[in-house]
Amino acid sequence: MINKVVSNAEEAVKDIPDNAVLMLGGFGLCGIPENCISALLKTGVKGLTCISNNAGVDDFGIGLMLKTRQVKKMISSYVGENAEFERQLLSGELEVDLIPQGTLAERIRAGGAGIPAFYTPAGYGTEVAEGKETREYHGKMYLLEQWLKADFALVKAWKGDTSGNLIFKGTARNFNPMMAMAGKITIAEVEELVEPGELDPNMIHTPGIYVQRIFQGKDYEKRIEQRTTKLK
Amino acid sequence: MINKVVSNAEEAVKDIPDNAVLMLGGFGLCGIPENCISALLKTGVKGLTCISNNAGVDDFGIGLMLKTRQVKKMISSYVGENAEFERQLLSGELEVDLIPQGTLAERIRAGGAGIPAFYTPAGYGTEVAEGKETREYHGKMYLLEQWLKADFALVKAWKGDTSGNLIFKGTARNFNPMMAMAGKITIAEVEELVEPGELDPNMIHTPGIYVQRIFQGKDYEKRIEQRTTKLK
Amino acid sequence: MALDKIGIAKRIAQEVQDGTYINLGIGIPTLVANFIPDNINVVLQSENGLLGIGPFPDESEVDADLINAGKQTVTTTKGSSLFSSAESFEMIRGGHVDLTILGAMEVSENGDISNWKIPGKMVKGMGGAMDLVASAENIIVAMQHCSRDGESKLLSENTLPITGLRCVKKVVTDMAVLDVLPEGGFKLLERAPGVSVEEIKAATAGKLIIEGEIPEMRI
Amino acid sequence: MALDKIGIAKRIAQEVQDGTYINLGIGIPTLVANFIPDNINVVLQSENGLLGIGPFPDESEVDADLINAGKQTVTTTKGSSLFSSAESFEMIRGGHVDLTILGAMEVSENGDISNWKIPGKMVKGMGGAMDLVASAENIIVAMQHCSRDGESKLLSENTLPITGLRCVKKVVTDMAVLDVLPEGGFKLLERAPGVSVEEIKAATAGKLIIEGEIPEMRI
Repeated sequence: MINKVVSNAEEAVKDIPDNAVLMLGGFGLCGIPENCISALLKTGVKGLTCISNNAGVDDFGIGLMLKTRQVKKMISSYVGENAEFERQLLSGELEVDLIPQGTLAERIRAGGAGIPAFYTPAGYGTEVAEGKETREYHGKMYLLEQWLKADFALVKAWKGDTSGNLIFKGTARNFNPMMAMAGKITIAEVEELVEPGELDPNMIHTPGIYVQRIFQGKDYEKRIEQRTTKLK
Repeated sequence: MINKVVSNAEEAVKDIPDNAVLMLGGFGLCGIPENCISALLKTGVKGLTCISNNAGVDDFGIGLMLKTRQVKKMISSYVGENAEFERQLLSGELEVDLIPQGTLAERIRAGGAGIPAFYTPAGYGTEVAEGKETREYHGKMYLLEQWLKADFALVKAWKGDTSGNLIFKGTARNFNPMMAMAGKITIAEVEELVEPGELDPNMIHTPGIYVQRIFQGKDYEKRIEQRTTKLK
Repeated sequence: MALDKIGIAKRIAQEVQDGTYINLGIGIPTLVANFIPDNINVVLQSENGLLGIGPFPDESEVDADLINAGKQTVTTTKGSSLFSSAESFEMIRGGHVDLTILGAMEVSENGDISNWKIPGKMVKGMGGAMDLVASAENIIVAMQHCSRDGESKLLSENTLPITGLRCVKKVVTDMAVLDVLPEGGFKLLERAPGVSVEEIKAATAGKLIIEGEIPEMRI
Repeated sequence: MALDKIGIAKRIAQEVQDGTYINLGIGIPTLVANFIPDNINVVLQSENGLLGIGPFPDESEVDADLINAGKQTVTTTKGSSLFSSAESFEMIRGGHVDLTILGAMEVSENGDISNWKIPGKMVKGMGGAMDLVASAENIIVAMQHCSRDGESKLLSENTLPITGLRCVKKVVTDMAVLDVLPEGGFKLLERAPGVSVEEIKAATAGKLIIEGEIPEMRI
């Protein structure tokens, strides 16, 4: 097996240059690459294009990178929980591509899977369709959408082995597996790093072939946006 | 949870009509729906279109249905191991669409995933491309390929629960997960049928939503085509 | 008296059929889960990647790695499965989810829906809504009949950016239950308790079709 | 003396670089795995759905549910992963596999390859070969220099149905190692032990480029 281990987040992201295109896993604050984001705040890299379903919240996740103005452009599906994101969007300070969530997921998967374009029904008849080819199949209208790729994909997994195999936990899986596929360099941070052979080959979510760098993260906060519990 | 259990293979396939389009999981003889194939030999249904990567061997798997002339058309990627298949193909007795394996897998996945068409590089410049649209993306030529769906998908899993969740074993997974997605009615036969809650939700390969009928199979032969062992 | 959110959710719960897979949007739709009768077996899908959403957790069960599409902590149930967001939308786009219930800012008499943006003022983003409304066979909208300013949200034609065309099959509001007819028009099916047909007429800007006696909802 | 299959496999093994992912076709390519030096770390992909092919099993380890693309029983190694055939071709099509080694019936001086059909006589089917040759950055063909009838298999233009256009980068035969040049032509790099340049010339129907001394292979 091929060893992909780097020592920590700083080591993993140090060569990410200004104006790079990044993918960052996570849905809301669930399953985001916390350690990599912290490291990017330290390197101070600028002009980033960030592909991520959300942009964190004002004081956590990608929201922190919006505050420091390291992000030039966001490609996302939902702004909802982030006032600073919405403000920068409405004021035009931040370039934003809003993409339907399923189309975003599929475009990323297509980037990883060598499918340059595909038809999807999402967004037909809406402003998302502007400038896009449409076609009818079986009596229904579809849009032609193209793949998305990234210079670096930053993903967060639950467990990983030194050869890059990843297992996610719960709904923290979300966009991480597709992004791992679509990154030219994929950096995986994991809560628990183990030796090859310790993970069941039949239960790997992301095969190691997609991961170029892996490290065991630390001090995970795993902040919860909407802590909701049973009514007593 | 929704209970999908039927009593056995005969019950599961009894309403498959003449001229139905079927998908059958498996790669070679690995992971094929043995029980369903046996039951189809008994019902004697005719004029079938079978979508399956291979067609078994002369005396096992889909090969048995070729002998009984129940199959009108095969949609496959490889004929290699089946002399009767190759004979019927060359003599014109059997209609055959040969499709690159990755395109076959992706077309089936597309059928399940609501993607009516996509671009792939496989087969460009070959007879597979005849009559198909081509387009250049990023300096490379691609073919436009369309989804595949089936009236019935017959899949074989290792473990399943009564709500249709499936786990495959080893390389017996192969085409089974995509076919489960692309069948209007998906019938799953499993080696071990358990109650909901017994399988780890994080380790399900095929979510139950794709499965309409499930039963515990019996008398699995699991024949090996190329028994190859270490040189002593 | 017009229904509150709970009332709307209760009424929509009556539309839920046994043995189906359902996607519930954020807000009122999420509440529907609480009112599905015990003898109705359904599986709830969360588009971030969960099939089989369980009840909210006890304090001790709270898991940051297990949330619904509204970012609320949830649990799994027996028979749940977890998957990526790409796989989640395979299910949605592929037509495997039987029913989608979601909120809206506007619905037109043709079944067009708007729910993601007010130009210059507010952008939430479409999230999974555009995929859901472009894919689901059966779509029910849960919303207030009028905006806070008293403007009707059931229109001839939407004024806000569209989320999806000709997709809404039924609308349940605080005032009424209405079918959206394939040929266009809101067909009034039921009134909220104490709400008159005249009040509904006044609150509906789009084409309203009223045939015979309109019964009160039974909740 | 021309190489046997083992010899071809041994020579190709020298092309394998450390830290790469490799897909080996059926036949001679499968044999290559046996000759990769211990200090070279590679991962072998099997397109039916396995990354990290291990050695053939002991009798006691034989598992019908674990085969390679040639339908042979295999094992996993530490760090292996299993997946569906769709996921397998995501890897292949997405360019994640670094090197593909496969057999051929014909290769043209432009790098076209034919290996799946002889019209009217034989149809094996393309299996995964069309996806592999359309996707991989680096493709090495392992084959006999001539057919059993003595006809050259290195041609100006292929006579058999094409598997992929302009994709083969290198050919290793029983007689020679040749690069396929981007501008067209087989550039002779090495001779099999005891095989002369004249013999290779005579056995090569396509454009053959010979510059300077051609060394013997070291195997």
